[in-house]
Order: sequence, then C-alpha cells, then structure tokens
Amino acid sequence: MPPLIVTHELGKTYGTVRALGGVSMSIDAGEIHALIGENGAGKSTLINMLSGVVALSAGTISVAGKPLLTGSVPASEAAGIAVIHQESTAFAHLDALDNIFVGREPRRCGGLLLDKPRMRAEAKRLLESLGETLQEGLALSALSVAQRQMIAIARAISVDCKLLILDEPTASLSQRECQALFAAIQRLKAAGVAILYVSHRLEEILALADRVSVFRDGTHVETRDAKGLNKDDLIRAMVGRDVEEHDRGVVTAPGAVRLSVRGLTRAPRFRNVSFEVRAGEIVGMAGLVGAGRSEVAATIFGADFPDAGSVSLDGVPLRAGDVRAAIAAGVALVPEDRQHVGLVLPMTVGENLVLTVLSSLARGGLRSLSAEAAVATEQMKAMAVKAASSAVVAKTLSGGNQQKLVIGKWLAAKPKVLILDEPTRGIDVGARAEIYRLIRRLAAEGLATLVISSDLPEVLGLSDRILVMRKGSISGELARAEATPEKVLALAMPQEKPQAVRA
Amino acid sequence: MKSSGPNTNESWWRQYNYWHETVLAMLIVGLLLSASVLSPSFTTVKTQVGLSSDMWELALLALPMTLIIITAGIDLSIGSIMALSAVVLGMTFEAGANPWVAAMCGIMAGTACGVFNGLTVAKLKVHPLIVTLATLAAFRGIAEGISLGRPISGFPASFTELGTGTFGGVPIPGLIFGVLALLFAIALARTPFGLSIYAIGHNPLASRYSGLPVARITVAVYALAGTVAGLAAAIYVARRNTAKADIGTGLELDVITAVVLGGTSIFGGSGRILGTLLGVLAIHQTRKFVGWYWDREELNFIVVGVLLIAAVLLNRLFDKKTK
Amino acid sequence: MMFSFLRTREVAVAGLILLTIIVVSCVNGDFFSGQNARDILIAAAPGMIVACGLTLIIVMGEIDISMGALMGLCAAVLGKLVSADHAALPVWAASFIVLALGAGIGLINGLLVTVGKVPSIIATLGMLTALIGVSDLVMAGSTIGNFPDSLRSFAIGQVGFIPVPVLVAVLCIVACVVLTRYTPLGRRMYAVGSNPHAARLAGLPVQRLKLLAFVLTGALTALATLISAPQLDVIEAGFGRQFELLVVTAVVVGGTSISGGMGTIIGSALGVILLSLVRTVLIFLQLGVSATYWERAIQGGFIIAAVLADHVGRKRGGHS
Amino acid sequence: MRYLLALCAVSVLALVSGCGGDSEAPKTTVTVKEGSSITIALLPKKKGIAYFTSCAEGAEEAAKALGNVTVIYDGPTDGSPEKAASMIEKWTLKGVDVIAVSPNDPSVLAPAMKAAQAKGIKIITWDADAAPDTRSFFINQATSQQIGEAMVDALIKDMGSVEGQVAIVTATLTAANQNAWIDAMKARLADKYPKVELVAIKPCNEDQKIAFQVAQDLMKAYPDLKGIFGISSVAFPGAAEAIKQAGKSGQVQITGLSTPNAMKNYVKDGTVKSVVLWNTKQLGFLTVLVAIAVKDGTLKAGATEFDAGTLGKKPVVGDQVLLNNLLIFTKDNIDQFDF
Repeated sequence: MPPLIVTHELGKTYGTVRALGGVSMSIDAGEIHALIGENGAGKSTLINMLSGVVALSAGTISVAGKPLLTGSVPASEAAGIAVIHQESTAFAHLDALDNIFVGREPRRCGGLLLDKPRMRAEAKRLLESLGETLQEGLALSALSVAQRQMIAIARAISVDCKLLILDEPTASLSQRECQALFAAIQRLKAAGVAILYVSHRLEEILALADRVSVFRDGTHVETRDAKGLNKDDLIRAMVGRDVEEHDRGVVTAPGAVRLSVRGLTRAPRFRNVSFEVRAGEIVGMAGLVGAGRSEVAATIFGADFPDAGSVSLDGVPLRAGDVRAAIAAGVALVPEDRQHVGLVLPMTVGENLVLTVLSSLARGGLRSLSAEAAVATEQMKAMAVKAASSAVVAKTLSGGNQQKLVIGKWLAAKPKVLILDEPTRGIDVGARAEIYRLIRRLAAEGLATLVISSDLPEVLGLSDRILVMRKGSISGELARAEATPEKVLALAMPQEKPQAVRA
Repeated sequence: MKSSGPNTNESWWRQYNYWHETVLAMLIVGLLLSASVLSPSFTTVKTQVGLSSDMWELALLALPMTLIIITAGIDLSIGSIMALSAVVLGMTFEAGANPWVAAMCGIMAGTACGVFNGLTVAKLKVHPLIVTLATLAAFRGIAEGISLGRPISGFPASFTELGTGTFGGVPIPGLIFGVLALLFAIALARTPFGLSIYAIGHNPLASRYSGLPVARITVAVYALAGTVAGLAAAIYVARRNTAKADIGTGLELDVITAVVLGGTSIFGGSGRILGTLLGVLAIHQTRKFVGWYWDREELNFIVVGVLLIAAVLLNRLFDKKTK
Repeated sequence: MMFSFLRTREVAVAGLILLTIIVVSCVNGDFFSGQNARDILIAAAPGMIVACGLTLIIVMGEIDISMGALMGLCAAVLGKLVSADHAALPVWAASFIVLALGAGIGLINGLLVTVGKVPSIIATLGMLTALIGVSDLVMAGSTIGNFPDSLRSFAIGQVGFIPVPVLVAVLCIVACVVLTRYTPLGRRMYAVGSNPHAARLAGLPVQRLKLLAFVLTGALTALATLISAPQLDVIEAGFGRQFELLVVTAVVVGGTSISGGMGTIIGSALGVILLSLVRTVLIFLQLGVSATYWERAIQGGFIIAAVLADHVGRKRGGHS
Repeated sequence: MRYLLALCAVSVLALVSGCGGDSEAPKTTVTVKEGSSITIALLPKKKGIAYFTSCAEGAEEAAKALGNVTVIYDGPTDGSPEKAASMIEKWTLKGVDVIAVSPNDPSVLAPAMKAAQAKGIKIITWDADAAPDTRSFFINQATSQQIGEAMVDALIKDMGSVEGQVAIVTATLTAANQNAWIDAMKARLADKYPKVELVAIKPCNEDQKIAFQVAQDLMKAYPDLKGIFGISSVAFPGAAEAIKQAGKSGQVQITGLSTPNAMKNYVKDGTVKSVVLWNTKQLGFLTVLVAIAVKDGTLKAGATEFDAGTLGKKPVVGDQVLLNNLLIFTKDNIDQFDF
C-alpha cells in the first residue's frame, strides 16, 4: 500500500529567514507518526503547511497519490487533513454539538432546521468511538481541557478524516485523561486514520508511535521506527546543535543579589518558586511551553497578583501586582509576545522607545521632543535597529528589529533587572547573534538578567546558571559548567523523576 | 497616529498624513463658497459670529470626547452631565451663592460624574458604552429629581457675560474654547499624557506593560469630559440665562458625530484635535447653512446623517489607498 | 460555565420580574391582575420584537442604534399609505411595503457595515440622524389619521383571548429561539460572535450572516411598528424616538455580552419586560407627585445596579 | 485617482445639499415690491405637529391676502428650546422685520428675544407668552392661567362632581408651557375644587405609546380615578385611547388641548366630552396682522382696539391683543371645525 501523505522537499522562508527546508517524509494510513524537535525546530511550520494555513515556498505535498493544493485551508480539509491545535480554535460559548458540526450541520426540514437527533446520535457515536461521553448543552468553556480536545477530535473525524494532526495534545492533561486520549488515538489508528503526533513527552512517543521524525533547526533530520528506541536516543537526536557558538566570553564574577524571589505562588500556574539573580549574572530559565515560566516573569513584573510569596529588589520588597512599582524599582520585562504586549505596533519607533521614560523626559509637563529624539537615536544606535528613522511605524519592522526595539525601550529606563522571555523567537540568525552579544554586554555592565527560553542551545550558551521549570515549579538548577542539553531536557520533560542534579 | 517617516520609496502624498483634515477643510471651503454665491450674507463675519453662539458647547465637549474615543472608549452621558451640572449651578445660585461660586460647584459636580464613569470603566472593566448608557439616564434623572424640572433664571449680567459677551469682537465662549482647544491639542500632541492616550487606545496591554498608568489615564479622560461638560453647562446657563434639567438633550450624538467626522477612529488609537475642530466646523456650517438658506429644520437631520456616513466611507476608501 | 451561567441570568431576570410583581402586589393589590399582565405584555411587545433582531446583531459583535428612528419612518409611511386621507392602499399592501422598507433600511445598515466597513455604531448613528429628518419630511407636519379598522386590529385586535401584539411578539420570540437554537443559521451567528477567526476558518460566511441580522432587525422594527402604531387612531411626529435606548439596554440587561458570542432571545425578551415594568411599578407604588421627577434617576440607577451586579457576579464565577 | 473621485463625490454632495432642494422647499427671500414689503418669521414651539401646522396655514392665508408679506415658518422639530433660541438669533442676523415667537421655554428664549429687540427687530409672542420686556405685544388666545383653568373647569364639568382623584399626563417633566399650565391647574384645583385630589403627574416623553401605557397604568393603580388631563397633543389622544380600550368611557373623564381633527373620533364615541382649544387658523392669521401693524407702527402701546379685517375688531388690553376665542369642542360642534 502506498503511503497516504508524501511530502517532497518542502521549504518555507519568511523574508530571508528559513523556517523549514528540505522536508521529505511520508505518513501511512493507520500509522501513528510522531514528530519531535525543540521549540523552533520547524514542527509548527510543517503542521501549518499540511493544514493549508501557510503557503509553501518550495516542494509538494500529495495525499493518496494526488497533489494537494497547498496554502488553502479548504483544500486541505477536503483532502481529509485536520489539526487539533494546542490552543483551542473552537467556539468557547457554544456547546459540544455546535462545535462538532458548525459549518457542516446535518439538516432536516428542507435544510432549514438542524437535525438535532442526528447531530446528537452522530456526536454520541463519534465521541464514543473516542471513548468519551457526550455532554450536551454545556458551553465549551465549561468543559475540561480533555473534553474539549475530544470534541475537537470528534469534529475532525466527523468528516472523512485521513490525517489527524495532534499538536501537543497532552500538554495540560492529567494522567488519566492522557490514557483516555491514547485509547482514542489507538481506536482511530485501528480505523485507518493516519496520525501525526507532536509532543515533547518522549515516553508517550515511545509508547504510542510507529515511527518518529526528528526536526532540528528547520530541517528534517531523520525518521526512524520507534521500536527499539529509548529516551536517550530521542534526546540525542533532538539536540545536536552547536552550543559553542554562544561562547559566554569573559565571565565577570557576579555581584550582590539583585532580584530575590521567595516562595512565589500563583495557583494553578506555578507554586513556591524561589530563586535569586545577582548583578552581572545571566540566569537562564528553561522548561517546556506551559511550565509556568512566563507567568513567573509576569508576576515578578507586577502584571499578575501572586497568591503568596514575595519579590524583592536589592533587598527591598516590591509591591505585589503593581507594574509601575516594579518598573520604578528597576525591573524590566521583554515579554514573549512582542507584537501584542511588547510594542504598540501602530506607533512609531521613536514613540515606542520613549514609552517607558515618557514622564521623566518631560520638561514642565510637556514632552521634550529633542530629549525624546536623543533617547530614541541613542537606543536605535545602541540596539542597531534597522529603520530609516525613528518616525517609521513599528509595525513595518522585521521581527528582529522589533525585538531590539522592545529591549531598547527598557534600556532607556535604565533597569537593574532585565527579564527576557523568549528573546529570539522568530528572529533570524543574524539578529539573534546581535541580541546575544547585547545581553552579554549588558550583563557585563552589571545588569541582573533572567533569560527565559525554550531554545536549549540558547539557554546553555548564554547562561551562567540555569533554572529548569516543570509543571509550575523549579525542578532543578544547573551550573553552567555542569549543564548539558540532555540534563536540561531531562529536568524539563514531564513524567520523570528529577535527576540528582543540583546547583 | 498615522505618522510615517521620510521614506524615499514612497511618494509624498503617501506620507502626507493630514488627508482627512484636508478633505474636511476643502469640504468646508466648498460649502462656504457655494454659500457665498447662493446667499452672500451668510458668509459675512457678522453673520458667522452671530451664528456661532450655539456651537460652543458642542465644540467644547468634542475636545474631551476626542480623547475618550482615542482611548477606544465612548461617553454617551456628557449631555446628561451637562444638565446635572447646570442644575447644581442653578440651585446653588438660588440658595444664595455667588454665581461664579455656583459655577464652580456645577463644574465639580460634572467632574464627579466623569470620575464615576471613569472608575466604572477602568476599575470594574465594564464596557464604556454600557456604563454611559446607564449614566445617561441616571445623571439626567438626578438633575430632574433635584430641580423638579423647573427652570432657574435671573442670573446677574456680570455672569451672563460669560455666555453672551465678546472680547475684541470674539465671543467669550469662543475665547474659552480657543484656549481649551489649544491646551487639548498641546496635551494630545506634546505631553506624556497625550502619547499615553494614543498608546492605550492602540494597545492597552502593551501600555500597561510599558508602565503607563492605564487606569489612572482612563479615569482622567472621563473626569476631564465631566469637567468640560460642567464648564459647557456654565456657559450655556450664562448664555441663555437659564439652568434646567433638559439642557444638552441628545448632544452626545452630535458630539460623537463631530469627533468621528473629524477623523478620530471609533476603534481608538488615532485622531487629532485639528480634525475634531474641522469636524465641529463642518457640522456647524452645514447645519447653519441649511437653516439659513431653507429655513427647514428637518433637512438638517438628513444632511448631517449623510455627511457622517459619507465621511467615514471616504476615510475608509482613502485608508486602503495609503496601506 | 457559559451556558449554565446564561441560564442563571435568564432565571435571575425572571426572578427579578417575579420579585417586583410580588413586592408591588403587596403594596398595591390592583397590580396583580390579568388585565395588568396583559397590558404590560402589550406594552413590551414592540420592544421584545425588536430585541429579537438586535440580540442577533450584538451576539455577532455589532450594534444597531437606528431602530427608534426607523420606527418613526415606518409609522409615517404606514400612515400615509393606508389613511383614507392619503394613499388609501389596502392594509396588506401597505404592511408589505412597510416591512420591505424596514428590511431595506436594515440592508443599507448591513451593507455599510459589511461592505463599507463602517463601524456599526457609526453607520447606524448616521442612519438614525438621517431617518429622523426623512420621517419629518414624510409626516409633513400633520397628524395622520382615518385608518381602516383592519389596520387598527393589528394593535388592538385579539386572536381568541390573546392580543395581536402579544401574539406577534410571542411568534417572533419562538421563531428567533428556533432560529438561534435549532437552525444552522442561528448557530453560525453565535459561532461568528464567539470566535470570528475560527468562524472564518470553519468556512462560515461571516459578512453575509451579519448582513442578514441587520436586514432581519430592520424588518422586525417595521413589524413592531405595525403592531404598535395603530394602537391610537392618529399617528403623530416623533413616533418611536429613543426607542433604541430601551431595546439596547434591555438586551444588555438580558445577558447579551456587548463583545459578542453570548446572549439569548429569551433573556432579551425578559430584559424588555423588566425595563417596561419600571414605569408601571412607579405608578402603582403611588409614591406621589414629586416622586415622578426621580423616575429617570431610578431607572438609570437600576440599570447601573444590574450591570454592576452582573459584573461582580461574573467575577465571582471566574468570568471576569 | 480614486481619492480624487471620492473628493468630487463629496463636493457634489455638498453642492446638491446646497442647491438641490428648491423645488420642494419654499424659498424665503423677500420679494422686493414697491411700498412696504415685510418678512415675518413665525416660530412655533415645535414644528411638525398638527396644531402648529394649522396655525401656520392661517398665517399663510393672511400673507396671501395681503400680497406683499413673506412668512417664514420654521421651528425645532424636537421642541428643543435651545434650537428655538438659535433660530431667533438666525433671523435676527438675517434681518427679518418681525419675529413672532411661540416660546417653548420663555426663560431660555428671553436672551435671544432681547438681543433681537436691541437690533431693532420687532418681537411679538403668540400662542404662549414670555416676559413683557422680551416682546412688544402678545396675541393672546389664552394665557397659561386661562388654559389651565379652562381645562380644570371642563374636566370638573364632565366629571359632574367636585370631588375625586384626577391625574395629569404631560409632555416631559421639563416642558415649560406644560409646567406653567400644571401650576395654574394646581392653583385652580386648590382654590375652587379642594376635594379634587391630584394624585399623579406623569410624563409621556412625547411618545404615543408611553402616553397610552401611562394612562392605562394610572387607571389601574388608582381604581377610583375620575379624570385625566392629557396636556400635550401626544398625551391627549394617547390617554383617550387608553380609556376607550379599558372600556371606561364615561367612568373616567379626560380633557386636554388638541386639534379637533385629532380628537374627532374620541369625541364622537363619547370617550372625550370636551376638547379645549381655540381657532388655530385664526390665531395664525391674527398673528400676521398684528406683526404687520407692529412693524409699520399702526399698533402702538396704549391702543384699545385692533382692526383684524375679516376677523373683526379685537380688543387690546395693555400689551395683549385678545383673540378671545377659547373654544370647547363637544360632540355638538366639533364637526364644524376642520384643522
């Protein structure tokens, strides 16, 4: 039997940045095909290509021998490709029946009315085939993540689904819910559906998958039979990048404790998080997406209220839940989502750069345009922002330049502690290196820096010390000298006991 | 803020970001030109000054409304705040207070109403449309309740000068408006407060993450609207020598129309005082000319309604072009 | 929690109505009568009819504030068409024309919003202003009277023992409940409001659905005029002015979220009844002449309380 | 290019709105003739309602009869005093000869009326009066006091009893004229009919539906209610319809001010026994005549009689020209009137 899906030399570039290249793989009907790789390895790009959300820059996809019209969601749907995303793209206000059928509802009475009995029966059948019961009349937002996921899968298989793509389906499921999901997946497999299973949970993959494809740095590294593999094999395959390119260079001795976090808790996102960052030190924070790292950062920054615990700067406690107090004390946060949280995109580069220091630049209540221009020019130069002038709208800049803008905005405020959340996500290699250099320079100047990153080489290369978070708490701390990708991954991966590694 | 930098790849007219204002100005000039042909007496200075008398409250209220709409909010209650301020002014005066003291009380009452709106929007996070829809009824209701619907008049000439007097040929309300418009324009274009308003309108989350006092600024703009409504009430009372609970009825829609006509986006983030000035002027001139030439009040509604929709459609058309 | 929450909201509004009835009946026994219930329902009928359409619009994240002015125009046109002093068309023909007029204005609103991309609040504000002028032109400064009895029976007739306006309102509510709960069309409207992006991904015709809701609201506004304007045997200028305030407020009080995605027809209808009760209640409480002057303040305070209570309730329920 | 087109569209729009409507609207420029030609601006309380439209018809008749008179009839369609005041200001600037004002709020209009007088424009009031220093003459068909008293007396007569509960349905709580009438009515009740109890004053916000509902509620909330005053042209028919539909014609009496045409049906079926009004066409007619006389100086302070042509001679008392034709329309006479 020929494979169901065949990709040939798929490639995607954004501008000059290559997100993915040379992907040639195949998936068989009734196969569970796992896809692994670090964050940013290109897994999402592949998913988006298959589902038609992004257009290909190169290559072809064929489904059951027929070429697929790429870059079109309806075409992918018609070909029987469905995706269950990590974040729900469903209708939170609507119930299970609606979510399964909206857009292609069974009808009666000449197409006027919903055929509720049929919907109900059909939904029941679909959900039961997944080992789930139908709960009618409850809005999706009232259901558990696992139930929502089952409904999403039910929607996917309510039409003739040939390939079901599951993107990190177990990220927020309990052990029992996971088992239910696996059972459902096995049923689908038995029914001949091909499954592309993306996960960080290596044990799951070993237990479920028939074959495993490994992605690294935008390339398809290899595809192997899962049989006979163990976790270490997988980790080795995922990590393979040259860590040395991020040489820390001159390491100054860290100074006094700047940022001190004690017992910080914001249930259910994270619990009892304690750590310190010293002046001149770069502390990396590794972990999987959803481990609670960004939430810790937002709470330190005062954007969220903690349930318990304290944050102090130079020994002085910060007022909880008060961004302005945190900023005044010298905390700066470069958020993960620079487009929506980091910048005001429709405003100009100059305006964005002075946003944090607006009042202090004012003279007699008025904005001093010359002082603002001076700050903007200085930061643009310091950050090497590539823009025609400070009057260019931030939206028009590339991702890397936008990120420099966010960092520049905070440096203008002369912070004591800089927290960077995924500072290089979606940024091309050149800009990436510039940002690394910058972070190192700033640390050398005495800034206490906390870098949150899912990019292992990045964390390893930049940090003096690495904290690893798993499921809302710190699972371990590694000194620079002892840190290896394998150790970090081992600490970050769930369902495993922490290795005996400590600071 | 459609600022765009000098970019050599783009022709000059793409960078020119005063298109909306230019169109409006041309529209007004066109109207005045046609008017001067059809009815020359309309375009004389004397007529224009005379006809301006009932423009000032609308013009004044359009200033803070511009700020509110730039923050992506809206205030439907300003007409009612005006009524409540006027009634407070009148009743304080009736109780024997100096009219200027009474006016201060009225303005304070207006500010208090604005603060209530602002706190409900900023702290309780209720949609401003809903908040002010409710206070639209409540504030006017309070005004009716405390005044029992009576008019209060008999203000001394020294006070009514505020509404009817002129200074160097310019009506005093016009001078007050001029000063305030200048202050608002400076505040919007040249103060941290102004830039923060744009930032909040575009992206409240990023504003908060940049350390801008989002809640405080939101309360401030609604409070400012209340204060200006109080001032407008004082001017109205002085001009018509009457304080009553029905003044400013329906004014909020006129004000919103003027601001939106002036190019402020109802979704927030963009808008300028200059545009608002032209918006006010466009509505005022259109109305007055229709009234002057035809003496048919009902035509005004049609003309203004069509003008509003046409202006927004036009702006859309042109927006696509620059993008 | 949303759906169960909505149900509690409907129950809450219904409970509030019940509570009001009980309290007022205790103060003034005359309040509790079949006749009064009937009159209140007749009074609420036009609001309930229009609220059906507006709920759909708000559920899809848009708004319409031109209904009051449209009612004025429909009343004027209806009067001119059927009055023996004017066109004297047969009632069925005139009704049809008025319904078409309402739908037509709704269509223009909808086109401005979907094709013209004018924000709905601005488009309908412009429409509101323009329609006031147009209806004044149509009325031409006089009252219109001399209607055939068949027209008046739209407002004061009965089918069995049910007044026609109540019957029409109930039919509209039932039809819209069926539409929203049991038809693909209705469910799609909610999907659009709940998650516009996902709706587009699911291949729903977002713009067409919005257009349809505006057209429907226009037609329902015309229908509301048909069952309320002939209540009197003259039509005066200014009919329906500010009616939109009542309906928008009622829909919001009835639990429809101004940001879209949730809200029910029943909730909106109950909201209209609740708001219509306020004036009646203030009369039955016999608070005396000067209390009249506080009527509007009480109404406003009541709305603020409802909105704030809801907000607090939502926060407690974890839906901030 | 598209932009230019759009611009053209707007200019066209402006031009169309600037010159397109001649056919449908009477032009109000003065036709210059030999001798005295005169422009009179006639301001109603609220434009677009039947009562004032019929007054305007009377005024037009007078103008036509005289030949060299232009009457501008315009007013706020929503009855807003502010708009009325700015219309007076507009006519002052335009330089009309006489402005005849039916003040919807005398105190709001006073400054504008005084300013017009200061510019040499003659101001007279009609239909309702304003402060004496704001106008030269008042064409008095009835003062607020007379109107209030006439309504009270008519209702008491219809009730056939000098005791019981009565209620008022008014326009809005802030309507100046209605409030003046209410004051006069209260005074009359207290003075002459102390046993009649005024239980409620309710606004209908000039909305037919609300007037109807308010009257319905009043009858149920006050089962002993004997009478209702509907004191606006919207409130009166609304309340009458409520009485009729409640089957209480004859039990609950109603009266108010309205045009005979609007009330004919209710008078004929017995719901309404009396409608208080005056001959509105004559009022408009007389207003124009007085305006001309005031302008050319033939009517001066101190006159005791005014020759109103076809209307006959009208008495002048102080600064008031009395129309003196307060009418009570009943079943017997209502068919004789058509306005």
